[in-house]
Amino acid sequence: MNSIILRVGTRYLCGLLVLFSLYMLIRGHNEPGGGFIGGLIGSTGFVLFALACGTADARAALKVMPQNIAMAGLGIALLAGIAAAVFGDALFTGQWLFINETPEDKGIPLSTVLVFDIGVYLVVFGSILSIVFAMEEEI
Amino acid sequence: MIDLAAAILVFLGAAMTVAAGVGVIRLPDVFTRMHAATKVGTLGSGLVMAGAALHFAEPGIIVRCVLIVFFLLLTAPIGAHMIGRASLRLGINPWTPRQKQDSKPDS
Amino acid sequence: MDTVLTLGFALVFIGVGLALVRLAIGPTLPDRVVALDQMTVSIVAFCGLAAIRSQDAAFLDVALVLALVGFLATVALARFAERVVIRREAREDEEEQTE
Amino acid sequence: MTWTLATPLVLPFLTAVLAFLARYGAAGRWFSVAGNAVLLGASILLMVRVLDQGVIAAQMGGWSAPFGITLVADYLSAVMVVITAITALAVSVYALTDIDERKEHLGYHALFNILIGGVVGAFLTGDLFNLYVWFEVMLISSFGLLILGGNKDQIDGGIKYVTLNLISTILFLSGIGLLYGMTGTLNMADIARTLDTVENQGLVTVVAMMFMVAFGVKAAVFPLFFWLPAAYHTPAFSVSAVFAGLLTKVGVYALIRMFTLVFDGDIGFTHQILLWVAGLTMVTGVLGAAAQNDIRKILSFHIVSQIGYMIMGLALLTPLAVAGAVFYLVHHIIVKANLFLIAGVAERTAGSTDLNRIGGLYKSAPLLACLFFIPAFSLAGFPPLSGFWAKYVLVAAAIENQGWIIAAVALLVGLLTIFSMTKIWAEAFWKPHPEGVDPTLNQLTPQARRHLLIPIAALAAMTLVIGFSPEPFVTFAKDAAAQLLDPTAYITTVLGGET
Amino acid sequence: MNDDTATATNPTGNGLVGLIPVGIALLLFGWFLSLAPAIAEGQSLRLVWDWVPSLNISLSFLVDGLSLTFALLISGIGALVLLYSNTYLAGHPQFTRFALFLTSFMLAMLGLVLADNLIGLFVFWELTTITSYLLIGFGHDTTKGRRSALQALFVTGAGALALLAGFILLGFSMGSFELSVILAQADTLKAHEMYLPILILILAGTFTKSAQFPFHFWLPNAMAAPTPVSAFLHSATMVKAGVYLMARLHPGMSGTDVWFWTLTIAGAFTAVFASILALRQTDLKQALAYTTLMALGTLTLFLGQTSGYAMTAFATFLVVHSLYKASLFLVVGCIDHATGTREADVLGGLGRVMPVTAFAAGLAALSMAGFPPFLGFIGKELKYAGILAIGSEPFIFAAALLTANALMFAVAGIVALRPFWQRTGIALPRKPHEAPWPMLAGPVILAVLGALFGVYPDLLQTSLVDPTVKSLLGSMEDAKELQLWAGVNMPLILSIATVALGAALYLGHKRLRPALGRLVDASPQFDNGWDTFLAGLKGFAAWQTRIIQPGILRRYIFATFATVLVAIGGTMIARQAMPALPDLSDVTFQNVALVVLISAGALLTAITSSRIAAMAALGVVGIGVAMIFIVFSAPDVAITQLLVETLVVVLVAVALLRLPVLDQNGRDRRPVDAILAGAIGLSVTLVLLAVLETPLDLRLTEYFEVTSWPEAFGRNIVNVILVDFRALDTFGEVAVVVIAALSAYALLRTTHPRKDP
Amino acid sequence: MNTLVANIFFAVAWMILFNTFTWLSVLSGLAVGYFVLMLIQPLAGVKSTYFKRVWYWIKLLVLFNYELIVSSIEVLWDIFTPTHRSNPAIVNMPLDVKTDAGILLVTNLISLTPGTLSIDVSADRKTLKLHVMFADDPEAVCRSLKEGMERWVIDAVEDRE
Amino acid sequence: MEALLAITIGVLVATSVYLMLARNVLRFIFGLVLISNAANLIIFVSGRLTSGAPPLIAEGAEGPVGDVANALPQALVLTAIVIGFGLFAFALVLMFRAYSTLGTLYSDDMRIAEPRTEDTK
Ligand code: NA
Ligand code: NA
Repeated sequence: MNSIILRVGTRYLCGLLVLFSLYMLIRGHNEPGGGFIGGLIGSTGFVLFALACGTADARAALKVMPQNIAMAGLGIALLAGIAAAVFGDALFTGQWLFINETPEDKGIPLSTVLVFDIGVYLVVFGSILSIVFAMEEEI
Repeated sequence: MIDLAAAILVFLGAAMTVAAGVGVIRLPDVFTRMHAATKVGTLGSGLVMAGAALHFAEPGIIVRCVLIVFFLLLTAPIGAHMIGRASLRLGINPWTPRQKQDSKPDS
Repeated sequence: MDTVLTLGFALVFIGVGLALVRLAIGPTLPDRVVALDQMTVSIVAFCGLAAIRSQDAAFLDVALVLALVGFLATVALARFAERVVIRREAREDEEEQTE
Repeated sequence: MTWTLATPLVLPFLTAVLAFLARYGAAGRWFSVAGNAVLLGASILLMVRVLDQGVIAAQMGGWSAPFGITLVADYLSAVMVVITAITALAVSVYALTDIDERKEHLGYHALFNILIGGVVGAFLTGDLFNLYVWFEVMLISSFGLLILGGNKDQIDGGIKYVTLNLISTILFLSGIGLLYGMTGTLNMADIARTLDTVENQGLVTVVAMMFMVAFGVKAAVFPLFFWLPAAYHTPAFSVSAVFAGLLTKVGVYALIRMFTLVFDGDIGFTHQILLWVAGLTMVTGVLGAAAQNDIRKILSFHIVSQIGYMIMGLALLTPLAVAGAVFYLVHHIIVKANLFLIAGVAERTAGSTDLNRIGGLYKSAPLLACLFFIPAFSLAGFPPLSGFWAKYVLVAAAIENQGWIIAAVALLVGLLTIFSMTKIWAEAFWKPHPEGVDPTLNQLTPQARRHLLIPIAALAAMTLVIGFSPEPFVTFAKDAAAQLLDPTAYITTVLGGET
Repeated sequence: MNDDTATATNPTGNGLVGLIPVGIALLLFGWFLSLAPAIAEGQSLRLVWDWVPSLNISLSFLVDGLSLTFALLISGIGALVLLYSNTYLAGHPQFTRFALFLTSFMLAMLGLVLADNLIGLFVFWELTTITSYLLIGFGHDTTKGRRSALQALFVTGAGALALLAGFILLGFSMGSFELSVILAQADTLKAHEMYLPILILILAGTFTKSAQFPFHFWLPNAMAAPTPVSAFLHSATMVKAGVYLMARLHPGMSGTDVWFWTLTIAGAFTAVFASILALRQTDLKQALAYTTLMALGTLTLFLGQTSGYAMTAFATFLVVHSLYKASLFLVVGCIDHATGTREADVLGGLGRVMPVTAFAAGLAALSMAGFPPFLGFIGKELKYAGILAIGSEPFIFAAALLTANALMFAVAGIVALRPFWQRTGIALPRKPHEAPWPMLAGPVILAVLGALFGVYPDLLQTSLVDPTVKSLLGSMEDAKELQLWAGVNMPLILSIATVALGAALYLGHKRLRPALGRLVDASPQFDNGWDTFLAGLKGFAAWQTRIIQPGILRRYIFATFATVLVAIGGTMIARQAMPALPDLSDVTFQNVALVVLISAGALLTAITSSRIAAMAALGVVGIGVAMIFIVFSAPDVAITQLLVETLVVVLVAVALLRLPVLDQNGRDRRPVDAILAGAIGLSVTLVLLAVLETPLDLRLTEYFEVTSWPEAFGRNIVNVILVDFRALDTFGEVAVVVIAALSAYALLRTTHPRKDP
Repeated sequence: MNTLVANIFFAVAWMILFNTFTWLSVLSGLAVGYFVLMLIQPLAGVKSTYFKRVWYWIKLLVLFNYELIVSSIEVLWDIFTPTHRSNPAIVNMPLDVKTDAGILLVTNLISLTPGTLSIDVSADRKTLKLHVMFADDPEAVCRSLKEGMERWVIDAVEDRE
Repeated sequence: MEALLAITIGVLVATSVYLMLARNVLRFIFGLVLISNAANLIIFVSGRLTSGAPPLIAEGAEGPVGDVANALPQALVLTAIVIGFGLFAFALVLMFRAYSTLGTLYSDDMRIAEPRTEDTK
């Protein structure tokens, strides 16, 4: 796609979309967002990349095969669920660690739930890209 | 006072949306319709967002509204450019008042 | 404000409805894409109205996402239109025809 | 306790991830074998626990029922998980030779193991929406497995398979929505408890019928089975085997579960319909098989026919009948998967599965003939093989219930089953090969022979074991039926004593 | 034409593989023999092994007179036949299988006759069916061999299924599957409302197995099996399984009108019919096969009765027939083996070359023809005595029996005399030679036994006949004495008439054949009927499959949706689940606008012939649905919906580049589809309206609202549900997404696309 | 770019000093940082364009919004009046702007200004194809765009002294 | 409003069934998208509708204030949308591949897996 305008726009938008997707991912537990939405937005960034600059460039920018990203995401989500076993809890029981916890404020939360959401993000991201890239390469 | 300003902005924005719609219907060819859709529409949404920003008047929300408008301003012209380019390549010539132009239907 | 909101919703719907009419009647592919694009942008306004009415900024997040990715569909469709031409030039015997 | 239930569900996914990430080496396929071996161990552990304690349940995420998702295993679930693991292990060994590297690189092992994960999930979940999710997991991985290879017939069959199954999926999803709208809950035990209080019981029946149709498509009953004969003969043999053995049975399982636990309020209507469905499924399936001339197509239609038997057990809804359905499920999975695996060896040695183009296997490959004979005649219901007991219990249940017509149909269909099993036997095994070649097993490398024949022999041995010593299996099936027909224990266990 | 030609004449046969089965058979025979004295004294032996107690199925075995008689015949003849086949099939590449099948068959047959549990008996019954299928199909290289095997399996298999139903019904009706328990309550059984169905079902099984008219046609075809198999299965043992079962059930079920008439008529008709057909045959084996049918008919005929004469006749003829018929089959095998043919018109003058064979044949044939002092004579006398004891119309049945016996006399001559004495002058395919001793042992021993028992009938009477009659009638007193000379009585006169008629038939059989042929051709052709049946079955199956499974996706989808409609709409009407008229008072302009937008988009998608319009209209629906999510407070869902909608459009836009326009042939209007679609839509609306009438219990949601922040540390309840409360769902869902991607990727990468034009 | 980073750094420092993290503190921090940087400009050797460019950006935004609103009315007029007053044409405009960001900015801004729409940039980046709604005098339109929008963009984003 | 939406869902179902019954499998795909929307709406409506109150807990609060929308159906619909997208993507790729492999989008002409009976005879 030899549109200069689109290519240049993509250069900014792609990064913006990925950044925005991470933002949606992190805040998802408290505000609209989360792994699905984040992953969908993140993938649109690279979809745009692929539409504007071709899949070869998009794949090169991504470095890892999208299928592997997706499958690794599944693995991460699974591990987040299995992690509960270490604490003697049932599968997918959230494990929380609050950094800087004070009586008024819980501080910065780190949790297997967030890890799970990251896994979801990667799955959605990788899956959509593997479909779109493969499809793109067919035409 | 702020509420009134917000209401006016919102109303104008919504009206712009209708105007864009009317433009898309009434204007004679795809290029002119694009003018209406991309710009009048964007302006409309922008005004609504401005109204919302005024209405909430919280920094977080204002930033969000600004971002929305910014994103719209960033993406809408790119989309319009793509449509326009495609129209030209499809062989659609701009409508001119002098000669009546046949629009080719799509596939 | 409530009156304005009610009116605003009505106006946005009218705008979307008009776009829908253009989308239905075409006649060219880019016409329909323009209509869809106009709808997308209208929904951003719609989200703003919803946010004001519900006093909840959560709907602005919808608008935010839409503002950022909505044009992707337009780009894809426009590119489709363009490619149809390129492919037609490349292969005259291909059955791709504009109707 | 919670991990006894969760482990069989988690393992296939772990296996899938590892096998996928290692798909470019030999490790991938061995991950699959090892993972399924461990799965078998875990499922046996689960079975032991269930035999010990009756119904067991675990609340995922630590959220008590009905708020979180509950995993629950009664006898039926446990045995289905064990059989799933057995089939999975057998097929993963068989796949060592059957699946080429190209398919492995495209993720065969991941697709396969996630399919197994979906199947296990469907058997273990006590939550209706979660059941939907596992159905989707199975469905979409089966799509992938079905078309892996991309031959024309795969694509064509795939379209029919995909379209019809999607319709069923949507129907299932809508049904869940409606059921939620009536009961406000998704936990199956909770739904069962709440549904009795719904005022509009006619509406409950309507929704029950929606589920019947949705699961009916999955289970491939009349008149919803079209996708099965259209597609099951097209993929790789490993895939056919696991489809034939497991997939439709998940539909049957879901029907049994829903129509014993949840939809037991209008038996006179729903189960009468099921009985009609059962009879018509048996007959149309077996006649379809009689019209075919390809081993896999014959076997595919027979799946349909035999689903009818299982539905018949559910429809009659007596302890003996439901026990028959459970027994039939177990027997059928082992036998049917094995027959498809054997068809694969037949194709490798004799060159085709088209009966007009092969032959001579009895003479040149007596071992294969013997291994075919056992499941084939078991399927045809000859004693003392497993299929006889399955059919016996069902027919006995029908007769006990004075269901003369359905008993007669079941017996007659048994006869026609003999007809098509012997057709395969006569054409592929007895008849000389039309091209005069001797299709021996020696054409395969020793390694291939090991990979292909060990699972077949193991499954055949199981058929024999069930056949010769059916008592523990029948007792088990009866106990399972008792649990199904009186779900009190199920409901109290799931809801943690709160009723 | 025989398909089982021996490939070698090495008398040592196949070594150990061939001899072990003989040893097994002999051991069993010896054991049964050792039981005989005790049984003869009226004892019985019962062994029980609980097999499937939860289904009341045991492997219980009962050795009484009846079963012991059969067991001795089976194991004794079995030993001889196994010895015989070891030579007959010496060096055959599939001999091991053959020996295995034959031994298995023998064991199954023993199990059948000894079983005291209905289901146990059935298991062995079916085992004989399978093994006989494999044995008949020994000549599997030919279409005929395969056809015969299937025919036998199918006919007996069909009967077996009826039998199974009968057994189950019997077991449930009597409260036990143990035969001894059931038969002890004969009066209850006969008075039971299920007596008739039970009887019909069981007789269906026995008649097919024992090849009674009209199920007889499979037996002559089963002669495709190697001759020892025919000798063993199709004359001495398996075909008698049906007879055995009728005998076994005789104490419990006989004595009713149905029993009497059914068995008597079927038996008599089969006997006459079969013997006429037998005379017509030129293939020795075929001729014997039809005489076997005649014997089975006769045995059935007797079992219809309840008199002591009839029972004695049954027991005696059972043994007689087994001895001479097995012997004769083996003789035919020897002839075949030696000359390469079994054609009666070709064979002749073999007596000098094959003296021992001729000797055995002669003895057996004389017994078969019913000459004194052979056992056959006694058997025949008893038969006439038995028939005359029939309660009604004895003379009709006596006449039938006379005809059958006379024909049998003639056939005995044709089979056993002519090949040895009368030369035909036609060259034989092979230079004949005497058979080796292992092949002669069987026919000679069996034939000699026939003579021996004739001379010493007491031996048979005390050891087998009396105990058998006791099993049938409950006491030995009713048994009639076996004697060569009972004075001049009606049976003797009938015997003389038999010989005279038989001799006449023998002398005139060549002239009779064409007439018989015409007669037979004019009667229904059951063997052709089989072909017609099979073709009909296949045709019907193909027809129904074409209708149900036409391979056209649209019909499948239509049928599926039609089922959906019937299931939803039909049930709504049948179960009166209709909703009340909905309350639309709270509807606002905004709501209506949304609904109109979505509906318009949907309709546009459905009717447009422009794929781009369709795609854009889909986008409209997606946007409209997203607006619903916005209006009704679901921002997460709305965002997801919009994102997915965008990706849908992107994917379709990519895919469409390679796809053709929607309708090359203009729009297709489909009113029927539209009606179906509309009806389904209406049903869904109605169901949904009805559901919305029921109050919604919100306790799950309330729990989530209360715990979301305090326990799950999240303020977006939807997200907390997704990643915590119902994380397992989400996990499954992401697995779906991964797999969808892998599948789509695989689909795009494995296939070899159509070459560009 | 370094100056921008420095400015942000000052803003953050400002906020840490006040230990407040409101939007007001961000804005004030940025403003204070800007002035501080401008004051210490000779010391740090900061390029002077940064300070100018901030003003160009502000000018760009203001002028653009003015253009947007004013010419919107023109289009709206055409939409709602029964006859189409417009005289559209495709116009080729030579491009002076060089950088990617500049091209994007110019084309986007031109597009957002009602009455003109960027259709395409030629492969050599020298020509911009425009659709102009009121193209009674294409030359005049080009000229006004070049002197207006393009000039402002060049000033704002490109280092050209 | 629930009732009105029920009618809309009926329209969606009807149009999608009509589309799915078409000869061209591409229409099936369109129908699939529509009917997925319908199913999602069924779940959504079954959880009843609440306007203008998303299920979010304000900062500082322990739970949502006032009546907020039913969160559970939203989570289910979100799940269903993503699953639906996966299914749609696969189905689309399948039809795409079908055209390049079988050379047609007309299901009546797709007779490879189940050839006409006269072809097999
Ligand atoms: Na209930
Ligand atoms: Na219940």
